[in-house]
Amino acid sequence: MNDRTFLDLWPVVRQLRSGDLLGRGEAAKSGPTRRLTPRTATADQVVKSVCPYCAVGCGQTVYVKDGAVVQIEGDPDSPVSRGRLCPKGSASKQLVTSPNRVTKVRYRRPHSTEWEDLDLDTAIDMIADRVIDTRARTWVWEEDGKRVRRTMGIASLGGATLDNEENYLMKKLYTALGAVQIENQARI
Amino acid sequence: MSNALYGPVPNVAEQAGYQDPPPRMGFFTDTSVCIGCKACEVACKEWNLVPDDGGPLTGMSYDNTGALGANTWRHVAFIEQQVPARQAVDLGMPGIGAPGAQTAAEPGQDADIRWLMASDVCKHCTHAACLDVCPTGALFRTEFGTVVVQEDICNGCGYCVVACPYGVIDQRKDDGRVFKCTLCYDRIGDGLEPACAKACPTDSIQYGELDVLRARADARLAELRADGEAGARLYGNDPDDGVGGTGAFFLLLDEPEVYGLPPDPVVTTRNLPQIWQRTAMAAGALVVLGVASFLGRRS
Amino acid sequence: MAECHPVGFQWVMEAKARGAKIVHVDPRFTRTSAMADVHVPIRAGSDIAFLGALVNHILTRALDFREYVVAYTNAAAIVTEDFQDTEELDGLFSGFDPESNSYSAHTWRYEGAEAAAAAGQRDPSQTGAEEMAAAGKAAREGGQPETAGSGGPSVPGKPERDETLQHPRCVYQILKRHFARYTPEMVEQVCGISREQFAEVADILTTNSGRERTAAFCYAVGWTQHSVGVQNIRTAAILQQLLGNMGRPGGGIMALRGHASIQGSTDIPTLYNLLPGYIPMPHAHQHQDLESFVAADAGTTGYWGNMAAYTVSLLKSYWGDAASADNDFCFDYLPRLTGDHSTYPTVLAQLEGTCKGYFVVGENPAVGSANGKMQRLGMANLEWLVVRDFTMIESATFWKDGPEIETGELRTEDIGTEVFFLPAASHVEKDGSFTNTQRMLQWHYKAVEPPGDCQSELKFYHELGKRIRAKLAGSNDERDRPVLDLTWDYPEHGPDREPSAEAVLREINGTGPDGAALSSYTALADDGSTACGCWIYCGVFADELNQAARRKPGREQSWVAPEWGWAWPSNRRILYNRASADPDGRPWSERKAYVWWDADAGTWTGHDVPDFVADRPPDYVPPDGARGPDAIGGQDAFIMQSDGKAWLYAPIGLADGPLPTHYEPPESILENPLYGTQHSPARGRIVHPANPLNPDQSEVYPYVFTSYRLTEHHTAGGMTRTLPYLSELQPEMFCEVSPRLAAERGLVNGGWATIVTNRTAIEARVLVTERVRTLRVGDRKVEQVGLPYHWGVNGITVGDSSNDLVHVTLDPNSHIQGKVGTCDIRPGRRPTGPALLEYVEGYRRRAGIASEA
Amino acid sequence: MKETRLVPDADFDSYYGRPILKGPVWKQPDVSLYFFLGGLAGASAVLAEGAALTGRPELQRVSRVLAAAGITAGIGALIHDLGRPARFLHMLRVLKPTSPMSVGSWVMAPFSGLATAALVSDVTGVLPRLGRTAGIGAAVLGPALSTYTAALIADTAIPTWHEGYRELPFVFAGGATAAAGGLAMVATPASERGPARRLGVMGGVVELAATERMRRRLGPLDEPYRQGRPGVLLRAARALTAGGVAAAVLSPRLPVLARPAGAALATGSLLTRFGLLLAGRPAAEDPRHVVVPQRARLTEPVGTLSG
Ligand SMILES: Nc1nc2c(c(=O)[nH]1)N[C@H]1C(S)=C(S)[C@@H](COP(=O)(O)OP(=O)(O)OC[C@H]3O[C@@H](n4cnc5c(=O)[nH]c(N)nc54)[C@H](O)[C@@H]3O)O[C@H]1N2
Ligand SMILES: Nc1nc2c(c(=O)[nH]1)N[C@H]1C(S)=C(S)[C@@H](COP(=O)(O)OP(=O)(O)OC[C@H]3O[C@@H](n4cnc5c(=O)[nH]c(N)nc54)[C@H](O)[C@@H]3O)O[C@H]1N2
Ligand code: SF4
Ligand code: SF4
Ligand code: SF4
Ligand code: SF4
Ligand code: SF4
Ligand SMILES: [Mo]
Repeated sequence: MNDRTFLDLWPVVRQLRSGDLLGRGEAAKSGPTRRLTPRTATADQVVKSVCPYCAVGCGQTVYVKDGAVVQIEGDPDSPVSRGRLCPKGSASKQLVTSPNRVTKVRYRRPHSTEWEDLDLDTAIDMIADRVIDTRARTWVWEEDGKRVRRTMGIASLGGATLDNEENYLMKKLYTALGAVQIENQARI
Repeated sequence: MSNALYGPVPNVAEQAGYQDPPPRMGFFTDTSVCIGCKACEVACKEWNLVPDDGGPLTGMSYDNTGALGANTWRHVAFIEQQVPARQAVDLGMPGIGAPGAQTAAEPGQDADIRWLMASDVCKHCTHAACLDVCPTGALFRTEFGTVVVQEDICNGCGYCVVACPYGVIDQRKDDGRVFKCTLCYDRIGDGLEPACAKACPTDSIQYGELDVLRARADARLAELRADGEAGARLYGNDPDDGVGGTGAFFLLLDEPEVYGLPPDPVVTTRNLPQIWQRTAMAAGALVVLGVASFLGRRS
Repeated sequence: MAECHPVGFQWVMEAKARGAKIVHVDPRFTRTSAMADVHVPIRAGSDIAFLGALVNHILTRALDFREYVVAYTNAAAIVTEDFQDTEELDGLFSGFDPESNSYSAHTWRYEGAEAAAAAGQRDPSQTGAEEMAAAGKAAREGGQPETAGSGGPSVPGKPERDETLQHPRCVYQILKRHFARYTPEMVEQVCGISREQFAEVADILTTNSGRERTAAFCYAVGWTQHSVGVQNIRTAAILQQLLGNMGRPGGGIMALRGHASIQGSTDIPTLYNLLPGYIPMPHAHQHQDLESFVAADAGTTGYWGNMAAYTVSLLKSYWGDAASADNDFCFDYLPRLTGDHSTYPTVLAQLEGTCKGYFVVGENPAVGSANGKMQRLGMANLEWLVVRDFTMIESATFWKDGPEIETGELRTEDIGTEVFFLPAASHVEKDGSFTNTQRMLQWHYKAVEPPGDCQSELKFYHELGKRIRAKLAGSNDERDRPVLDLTWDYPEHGPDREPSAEAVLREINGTGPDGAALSSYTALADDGSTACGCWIYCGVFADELNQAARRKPGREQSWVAPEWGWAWPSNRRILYNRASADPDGRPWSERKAYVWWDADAGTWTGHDVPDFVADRPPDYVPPDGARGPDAIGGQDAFIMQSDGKAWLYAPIGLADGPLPTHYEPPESILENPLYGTQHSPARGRIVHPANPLNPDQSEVYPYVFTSYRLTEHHTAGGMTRTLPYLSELQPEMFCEVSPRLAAERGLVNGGWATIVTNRTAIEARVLVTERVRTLRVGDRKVEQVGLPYHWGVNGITVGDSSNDLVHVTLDPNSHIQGKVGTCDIRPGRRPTGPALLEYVEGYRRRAGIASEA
Repeated sequence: MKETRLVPDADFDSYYGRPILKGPVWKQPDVSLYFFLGGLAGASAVLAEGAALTGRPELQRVSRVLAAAGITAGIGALIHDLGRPARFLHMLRVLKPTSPMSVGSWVMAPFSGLATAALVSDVTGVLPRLGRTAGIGAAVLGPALSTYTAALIADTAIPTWHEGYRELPFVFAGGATAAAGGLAMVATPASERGPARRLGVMGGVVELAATERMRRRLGPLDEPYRQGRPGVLLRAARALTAGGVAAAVLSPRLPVLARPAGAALATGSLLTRFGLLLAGRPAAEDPRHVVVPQRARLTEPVGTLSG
């Protein structure tokens, strides 16, 4: 069926020419169907990853095309998961590409009823100022006559969804700042 | 090439005009190991970019997608049953309606429960009514023996919808066209596993050459029977059944209808010769009536 | 497990296919039960009674694996005469101080082990009788029991032993007496489990343990989230020790932990009481300098004996050149604890106004934490709040749409909290490693750039640190030295100048005097020549290679798959695997061979990295006075334990007793049938008007509720309620009730119900299901209400939060919240607005609880 | 061979009572209307050719109009029904004997051309020979056009439709002729009305008889035809057709009855189509219609449902 004539574009003709008299298979295929390729094959980058949901740690393969994630599926190489994913793992692409993701900084002024826009750079700067200020105001050198060298004015919550490297930097910075109420999901 | 309408077909792809087709591929869904996680539903939607069509809670156990349809190409059924205590031998007393509807009393010590879960999908019938009635050729049989709708061809005539004896294929309301499982035609063409089978954590969905799967299913059935699972049965694996056997078949632990499957579906085109014959007779009758009406008086 | 770890569950199915028997103990019949051979419905909060009865079953029938028990556990150890058990004290152990509601472990100690009172021990409860109570309280609040995350707490010296196990004060005999009242009849009374079913489980467990077979326990928060959470797991540990199931393939106790890197965030903790590698945060009353800090461990046997090296290396990696022997390696830069600074006390501090600024980074306490109202009230009282997440989670929007706004308890305009919402980068938008529940690190690569303002935590914290340091630069304030001296220069790359995650991992791994990456923590030194950010992770960057990124396909290697990722410690996949061989170093059986002594080669070998000193022969007896790893005997399989033995009885380290004991949950429908002591006496109480408890055995709140997860949703829902494909699968908050309860209360399948506690009332759709069984507990029928906890006010599917019902009462060891309570349930939707408060108040009046204000 | 057994109500399992089959997604009234109009057009083409052959110009004109307008309006309804109307021509991509809709399309396409050509020629007098040839062509295709829709619904999985496959073509043939005759009666002067009346009467009788026989055979599967809107429509249809037949029979003696009789016959035919088609949905939605007969034939393997 390779040497197609113009007439072959009309499936009825193909029906008669091929053995597919009832028009069930070969004859009924359309052009796009013939050219079908999975987007895993057309991806320009394939990246190994790990499911972001639970602690099973299933392997994921991330397919990227033109700078966007086009597919995430199980990594068959993983001895943990053997290529399989549960519904959450299978929905990871939606997690990453979801239009519900908020991608801009939002700011709520004290007592305000609305969110406002805020530049990322300004936001980080303002947060740095808040940390410095709160730390200074709440600093304690001693408690009950014992040296404690800390602030009880700043707390942090979260870590179990984050990378080890991130937790490391967080704990390192907080500890240097003298903040001790650093907690994560291990507690709840 | 038989172009048959009924009965076993040794090579469906060949019958559909393929020369030297690859082996027929399909699914063996072993519901006895399904944990109802719905990874198959999600993986299918992610791969095939199927829209979500969520509704409110159905109250049907953990099933909130209800049935196969244009936007649900894999559907996991959840059946809660009371069974006699700790005897994996009897079928039990499957119920209908909402779970818990049957008894308001506490279960007796002699009653146990079981929770059947099963992932349903298009059967990729040997005799696919949907395909045979499709007037546009949008539905076609692939070289792998599977049945696929071509989105660029379907004109939304809706004929396939009423032809399918399993109620699988359906129209997407806002789109007009029909959709169903493609058995991931694009993926399997590239040597990949279908998305649902790949995701399935417990291998409840097994993809492969149909012959191999059928043998594996026989072995699994024997194993379960030996374990006292008397209700275990295969569904769709028999080429002598009403649709010539299905490309996606199942191991069930209860009667098919309990899972929302027809117990003994027969492809409608099995009767097509008689239907055409009757239609021809009626057309003839119409001619006769026409002629007869001109016999007799002029006014 | 099928519900919450579905892909992990494939291995259970694999085992089942090979003939394993699966027993599932859960109040509800779940997807896991559906696959199990036996489902055991249990009254929530009564697991110790059930497990304790299994212990009793084994002990009374002498079904234990005696050779294993004698060699590898502390069954033979003798406990001092001072110890008094719950048998004698009606549910209390000796050493309880009713004043502080805490124990001193002093009387629990081994006979013969030094009761030395060296200052600054890791567990101060041995500092001598006078200070006992206070120290016990301090230890508990300082969260020290949790420092046992990579090995037990220290007992100095080795105990006297009676290897015949006949001595009346040996652990074995104590155990026998302690568990004697945990009978099948009692199980019926307490748990609602029939004797027949108990016998069946006992039989399955014992016949599948021994030389040829092993049994494993898998648990998660069905056990941990109780006021006796740690003791629940301890009971399982006792069973596994008695049955010889520890350190062996197919055995053990598998914690099915939560988030992608929950294990990592405990190892490299964002926790108040820990430093990386389970090194405790220093306590103001005990640890003013490095010497006092490491003293307790310096004296002990096992690997904790090298505590000084681990600590100094950590300080070096924090403060680099600034840390030197002259300045105690900057030990003083570390802030000190004075008590419990965990998350719930922090919320109290927010309510009091002492805690003013709050970073919420990848957590959603407004929905996920117990007593959501307390969380939101706390946040409403902050000066500033930073939330970093993917979507607008409830913890970021409570000031405008929280339930308290609806009821009028809070007004948006009155809330002074300044809120910054910063969008986070997802796992495919950054490099980094997760540590899964098997202690295995797996690297994930950045695939795409984060959209918009989204940033990784790595980038954000690095940047924040840089700015703070820049703003403080030039400060002469001693307070700012730790910040300014911090090593904070990480190589940056990419368009957004992202710090290199690999560089951070390399710092965590540690470097030697030559600056090269170390390959094992055994190389760490206490002289400042090595730096290491987390000693247990040392080796993850061995040979300058990111070992966590190893991805040799599983099918191309042994079933242990050691070349996939990297597991701490030392890429070991099963801990304490020395116990997979008999005392002489031979596998207990061919089937179960895992690690064994190769006498010819003079080394331990096997399928895994042996968890033992590689060349230490089985017959090695350490010389008297040996310290640290040198003190590990050839049969001391549990090398992280200071006495080398697995602990049936915990002479130290637990805040609520050396042995598990059944207490009723903090809110209970029953009087404790076992002891006069109703609740765990040491449980963590959070006293606040917003956290009132229901009275025990109240007819107004006659039902038990418990909360749990659904396969289709994740935790507080921020990662699933926002996704269409998952939302449609479980589109509404619901509760699960038995047909009998439905009839009793007129609940209709698919209809609405209101669930009421002393805290508040929530509404949910109803699933009437046989899967929730009516339990027969003694002669009464107990009904339980099941509540998934994934919903909140934002997202595609919205609904009331279960956690608004859950009271905060904590396990005294881990400070973890509970998941059970009592409630009433009624058909129909709940009142809205201020009427809800009135409705809840009505219940309070009827329950005879005076309302505050 | 056994016919369909009775459907017992007890002893039947299903999945929460949910449908097993999917009901028709065809738009209403489009498809019922098309079924009616197609049938009407086909039978009218036959009538027109008869009139032409027997020299009845008025009847010929009227019938030609009915054939051409019927099929044009029918195609309009059909296109309106399609989910993707722009792809109407895909109907002619393939020719599938296994698909009554495909066959029907291949009949309908030339038919519409022929019927229109015949009418145009008749009205304008242009190319009379070609016009006649076209008319003959239309008359040849007409019976197929009138009846293929019966095959179409019979060739589905919906038990109530499928199991009626023996009689449905006669119901449709009868209905088509009743409608063609009836409407021709209405529009044709008394002088040339005879054939139309006879056609209408015979068609009506065939329609009534075939419907009756089909429904009797269906047994419990007839339920969808009895209940709800389809039930009402079919009862009305039966009354109209029967009344129409009677009135038409009397009409030579009472000419005032002729037009109402014709209208009643046509309307009866129309309502029959509506009734039959609308019953498809409830028929598909009741799982008993699927489970009970199938289960019955499984437990008694000798019996087959469709013979
Ligand atoms: N799909 C999904 N997977 C997840 C998560 C998720 O949210 N969704 N979360 C992850 C996280 S953070 C964690 S921590 C893990 C938790 O994983 P699991 O611990 O498995 O999670 P839960 O569903 O909370 O609790 C398990 C079971 O405990 C039962 N239970 C309640 N009370 C008791 C009791 O007193 N005794 C006994 N024996 N059982 C009881 C519940 O009925 C429930 O079935 O899951 C992780 N995986
Ligand atoms: N009643 C009841 N309550 C419970 C439990 C229970 O069983 N019953 N279980 C408890 C347990 S075990 C847990 S772990 C908690 C979980 O409770 P939470 O941790 O509060 O809930 P999550 O929804 O997992 O919150 C994690 C958030 O992190 C975000 N996130 C994910 N990745 C990243 C990232 O890389 N960066 C940033 N910045 N954010 C990210 C997610 O979008 C999500 O919103 O709930 C606890 N609460
Ligand atoms: S795929 Fe499922 S089981 Fe695997 S890590 Fe992700 S959430 Fe956990
Ligand atoms: S199950 Fe239905 S849709 Fe699937 S191939 Fe068979 S007839 Fe077609
Ligand atoms: S709706 Fe589409 S696929 Fe179905 S029969 Fe019509 S054209 Fe074919
Ligand atoms: S084979 Fe592909 S299209 Fe079919 S259900 Fe599975 S994932 Fe969906
Ligand atoms: S993915 Fe597999 S186990 Fe999960 S519901 Fe689907 S078939 Fe069942
Ligand atoms: Mo968790």
